[in-house]
Amino acid sequence: MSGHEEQSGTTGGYEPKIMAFVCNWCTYAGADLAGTSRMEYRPNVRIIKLPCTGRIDPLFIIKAFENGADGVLVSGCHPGDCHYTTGNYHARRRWIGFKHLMEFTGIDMRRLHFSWVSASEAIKWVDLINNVTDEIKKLGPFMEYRGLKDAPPQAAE
Amino acid sequence: MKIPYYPGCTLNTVAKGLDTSARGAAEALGFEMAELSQWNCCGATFPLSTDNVMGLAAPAKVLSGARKEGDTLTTLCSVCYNVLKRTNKVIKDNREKRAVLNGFIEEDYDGSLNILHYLEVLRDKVGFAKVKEAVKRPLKGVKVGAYYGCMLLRPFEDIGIDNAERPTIFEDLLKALGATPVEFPDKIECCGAHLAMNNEAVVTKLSGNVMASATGVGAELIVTTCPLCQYNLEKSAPKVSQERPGFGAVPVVYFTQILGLALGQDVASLGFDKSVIDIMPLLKNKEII
Amino acid sequence: MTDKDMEKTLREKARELLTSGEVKVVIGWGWNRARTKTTPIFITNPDETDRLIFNPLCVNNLSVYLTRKFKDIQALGRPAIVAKGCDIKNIVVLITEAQVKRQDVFIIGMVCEGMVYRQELWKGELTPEIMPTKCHNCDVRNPHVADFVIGGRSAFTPPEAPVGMVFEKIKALDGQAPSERWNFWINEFSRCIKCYACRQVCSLCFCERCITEKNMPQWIETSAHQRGNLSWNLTRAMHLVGRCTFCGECERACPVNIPLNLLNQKMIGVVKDAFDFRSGYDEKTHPPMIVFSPDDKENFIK
Amino acid sequence: MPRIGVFVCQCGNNIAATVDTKKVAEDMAKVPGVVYTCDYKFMCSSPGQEMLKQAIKEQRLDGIIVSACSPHMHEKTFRKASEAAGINPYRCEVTNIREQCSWVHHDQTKRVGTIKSNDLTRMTIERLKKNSPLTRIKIPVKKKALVIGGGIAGIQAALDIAEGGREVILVEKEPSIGGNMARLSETFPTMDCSQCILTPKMVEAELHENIKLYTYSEVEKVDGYIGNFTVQIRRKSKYVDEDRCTGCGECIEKCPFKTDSQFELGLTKRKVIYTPFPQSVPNVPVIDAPNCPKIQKDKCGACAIVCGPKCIDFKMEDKIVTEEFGAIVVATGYQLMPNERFDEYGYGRIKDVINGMQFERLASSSGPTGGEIRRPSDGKVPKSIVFIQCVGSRDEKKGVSYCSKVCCMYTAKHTMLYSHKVHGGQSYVFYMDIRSGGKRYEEFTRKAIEKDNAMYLRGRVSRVYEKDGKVMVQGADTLSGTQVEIEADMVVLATAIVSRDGADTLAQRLGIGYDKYKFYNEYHPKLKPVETVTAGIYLAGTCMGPMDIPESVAQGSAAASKVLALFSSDEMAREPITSVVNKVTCNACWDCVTACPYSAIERDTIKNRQGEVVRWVAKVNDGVCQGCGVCVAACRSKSIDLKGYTDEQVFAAINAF
Repeated sequence: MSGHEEQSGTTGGYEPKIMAFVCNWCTYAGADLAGTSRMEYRPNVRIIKLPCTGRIDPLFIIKAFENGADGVLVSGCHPGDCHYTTGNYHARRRWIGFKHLMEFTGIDMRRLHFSWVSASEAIKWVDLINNVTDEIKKLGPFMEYRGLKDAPPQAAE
Repeated sequence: MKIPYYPGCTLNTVAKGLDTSARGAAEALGFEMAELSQWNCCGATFPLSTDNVMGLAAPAKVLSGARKEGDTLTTLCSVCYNVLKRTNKVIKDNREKRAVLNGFIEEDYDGSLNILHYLEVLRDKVGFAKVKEAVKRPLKGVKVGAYYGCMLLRPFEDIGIDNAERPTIFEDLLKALGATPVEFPDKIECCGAHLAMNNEAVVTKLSGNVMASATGVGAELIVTTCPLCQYNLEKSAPKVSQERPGFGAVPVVYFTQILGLALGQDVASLGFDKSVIDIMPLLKNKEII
Repeated sequence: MTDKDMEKTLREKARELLTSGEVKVVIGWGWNRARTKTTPIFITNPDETDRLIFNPLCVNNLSVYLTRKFKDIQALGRPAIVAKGCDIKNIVVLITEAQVKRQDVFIIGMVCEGMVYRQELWKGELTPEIMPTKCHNCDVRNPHVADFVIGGRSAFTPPEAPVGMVFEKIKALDGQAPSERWNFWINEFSRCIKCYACRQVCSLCFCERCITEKNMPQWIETSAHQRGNLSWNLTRAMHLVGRCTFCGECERACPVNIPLNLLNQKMIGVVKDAFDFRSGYDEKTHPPMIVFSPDDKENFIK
Repeated sequence: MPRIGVFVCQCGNNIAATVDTKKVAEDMAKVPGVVYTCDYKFMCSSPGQEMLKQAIKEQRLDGIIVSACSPHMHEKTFRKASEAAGINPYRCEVTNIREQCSWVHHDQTKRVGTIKSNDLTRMTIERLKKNSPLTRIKIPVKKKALVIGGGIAGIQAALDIAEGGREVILVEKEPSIGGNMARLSETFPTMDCSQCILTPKMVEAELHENIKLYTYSEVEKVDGYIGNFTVQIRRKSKYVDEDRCTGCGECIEKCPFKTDSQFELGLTKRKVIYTPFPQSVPNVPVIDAPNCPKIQKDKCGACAIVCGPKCIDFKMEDKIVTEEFGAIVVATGYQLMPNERFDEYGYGRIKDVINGMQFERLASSSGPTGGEIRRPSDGKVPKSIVFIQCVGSRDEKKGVSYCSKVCCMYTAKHTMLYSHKVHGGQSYVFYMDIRSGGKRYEEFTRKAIEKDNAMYLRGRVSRVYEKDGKVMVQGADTLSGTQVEIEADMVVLATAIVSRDGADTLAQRLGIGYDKYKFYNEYHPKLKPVETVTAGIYLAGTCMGPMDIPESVAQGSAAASKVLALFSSDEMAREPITSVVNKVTCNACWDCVTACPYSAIERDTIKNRQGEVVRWVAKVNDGVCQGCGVCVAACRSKSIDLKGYTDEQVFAAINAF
């Protein structure tokens, strides 16, 4: 059982579960900087560190939703700043495709966020997490997706 | 071959010679200048401010009309050519302005016309070699200054008729007609253009530079594609003669006029009579007529 | 040229190719036993080429038989494939993705004026009403890559803005609220029985091992519940982004009529708008999802 | 079942103030596979590390989780400690509960921090269960360097590497090393003569026991990776045996045929058998085969007759040599933009319009005029001369958008040289801005204006044309707001510096990046200015963009120091975070090959026992792979995976969410 429900229990209200896929060199370091600068932000995000946004398979995002994420955030180095020179350009291409696909499928785009956060942009990271958390909090749990697991398949027409 | 043709206002009035001689030459070369069934003034200047879409409405109207009559459009006047070609490029490349213009003129034009100057038609569609074959009255021994002016060449990324700094299309035609083109430095300089309206002194100076530059290297005749250039040069000639000792004015005619001449057309039909400086003595002297 | 004439030329060409040994097998269409439907046939004997046919019922995209999924066919030797322009687009992608070498396949291109998916509507005359969306917008009725073309030149030019049911439905969906689209798709996907017919019929689903068969880790849940159905269909759509040519075979093969064309055509539009790329026309250009431009435009990455 | 130990760090009060570390340790003990947990004040301290080592031994742990600060801080520390205690360092993972939990949530209740720490630690535990032991990649290093380009940057790099005791092969395309600098007259701002400072370096390079010169040679093919490059070099036929030639010059003397000299930029002629300039290194002539009647039509042969040591061989052919290197320095330099693109300036049409490099030759005492400024058309000394700056530079429409950086300085130098050599002459300079940033540079340009009477006109030139033996220059003087026309005897264009023809081809051979102007890209413009994205390949000089001599030399030395650092050990160790291909399921679609930013993936074959190719598969070159994982996400059949960040690891972490 995940800690989120417990967390909700203490604060009284609903607390969303947010998963973040970030690159090691920019966004992860930016999030570290927020820490060393003792900034404060919402505690709802769980980070998975990857070497580069180019490593992020769209399936990760689908899998996160399947595991009960109410929102997913993907973040890496700004275009031109990739540690691996072009990994984020590859990522951006995939995201352009994937974002349209998710949108067309009817996923509420307020639940899926993409951003560039550099190693120095701690403030941007903090604002991003706060805004995303607040937005998803308003939306409530992603019941549409969570509900899919238990629904039986319909008979073929 | 039938090419939709936009004459423009000037060619209907003071520059009638440019129009008639071009049509005659076309006929002799085996193609037809099919005047658009309906047309209006091109606006005569391409707006200098980039957000002046209103200034593009008149040429856009011409273009949308022309598209209904074919996929190419030819014109003779350098100014018309400049305005139409640049407007067409705006419509083609700028989706926003295209929408505004189409909304205003109530058409649905996409910029797909190919705008050709008459010189381009001769070079690319007819071919100078074929022009050469058709010459009946070679302009042997006539030293001609080919005066391009600015509208035919610039801005070069929009117009692209030839190398803007070192064009040769005009000279190539003259060679085909048997004439001897002379290279003069001011051949792509401005004649003073619309300043003729309010600052004649500038026009006298600039047109004087052009003519003096041409005659300085031995030109006996100046040819132009542009009614405004032709007007400014001829008009300035007497004053230039006064101001510059040793300057002798030479005739200034349209390229289509000497094209018609070379192709053997009736001299009386070419409109030389409209010129201020008579070309006849030169032609007689060179035993062309 | 009538279908009969084309058939005649096709049979002659096939015989010539097989007799000379230039190819070892001709992949084409033939009649089923009842002569009500067409079916893929594989001719290896020059005397049997008369079994080859061509008419508006030859809907199958035979390019799938060039892939590694059909090792037994690959084992026969150099193939000639009878292909319509739309099928050739898939062959072009296969060449780009190094699954087929251009010189290793002989393409017999068939000029095509449209196909009929539901043979019950076929009364011997091809009318626009019975043609699928892809045929109405086809710009490859004259085969664009072929070693030998059969048929008189088609004068058809596709409309500037695409027309047809698929495009109308995409437009309608685009205009809906996300929740409406979600309900629409969940309802459609709920019928999915994970039979993978869409994958089997698709020549671009040529993977040696499909991701759905990978179980360490098991990315896609194999049981046919709604969550697994969604991830399967999304993953397949994502894998086809920038590659799908809208041949329509997946939707035609789907036993439960999931409108996969909507999904794939939507993404074709996205790729066209975002990267100015159309799949299946140029074997030299890499599919857009594995390359990039530093100038790629988006407005959602904050 | 794994035996995992979880160590929760209090970090003094840094973590403990917001996270109940004791509770985290207790909770984690309940996770399957975890056999030992504890919390401690400072895990990174010596006692903390000892505790960890001891627990590994006592509890027979096979995996370690340290929930503490960011892995960027102490991942290395804990991995090292784990290794010391006998478990694979990649079986140790760090959970970040300080920077990304306690420090950013101190406004929350301790319960929230504890819950988040629990979640994060549990995700790491699940991930760790899927961690395979990995071994660092060791790559042997071949301690020999290749320097491509024998200009000043390449010479400097070669000399520094050689001085460091390592072997170098210096490859130069032309018959002599020296590059563009050999053409220059004097150099700004000190005005010492270019030849005088360059020639000793050229000779030193020739004589150095660690340097081998391959002049008249080009790089044909590059394979391999850092420490282990295999390079094919084409040694073009000189038709002269280099080893036996004494450099007496008799052959040049006797050769009856002449052709335009490339070194003198067409300002004079040279013989068909030639050295580019008198101080050439090596001082061995080459035969210009296309222009040699003996080679073309078997007529003449005078050179061979007079050659004492008989070292001329008209049948000599190009040789391809293959050499192995550990590192490569690319210093291929620049060229000037073809002036013919600027018709308004009349270059190529008007004889007395020349470019800056041609002026260098006119001003050079070893040049075609012996250092006298004489104009090409009739040899007259120009009484008035116009210099036009930014010809092609800072001109997005017709040229390049960048600034060529050295032209302001050399034009000022030209005006000085002119005023010293032509007394009473007047020089004019049309400029856009005078850019003279650099040590003693501003003083230098001021001197040209104030002492040497150069007339600087801020504005562009619209047209250059000939009139009565003069070169007329029309332009604008924007400071006085007037149009000016200058009757000049000669015009010098400060033409833009551009990349060399073929720069892109070489870059593709080397697998390094270049910009839209085909200048080579450094790894990082500030912090890695001489490295490229391809490990083991370094850059120096103007192949990266316009720069002056001191910068080129500094870069040559910088690249050399990188090479020497690499050569300082026999092997280099690398993190084993590289991709690996599942050969059974690979489709050979080569999407990964296309997507890889490092060209680290190759096309490989699987053969049967008869040696026939059964199928093609992708193969990752561990030496080149940098571990970004772009290929993994690109692979549809999931046939490629990234060690250290495998699908299984990520999947496990997501599932534990």
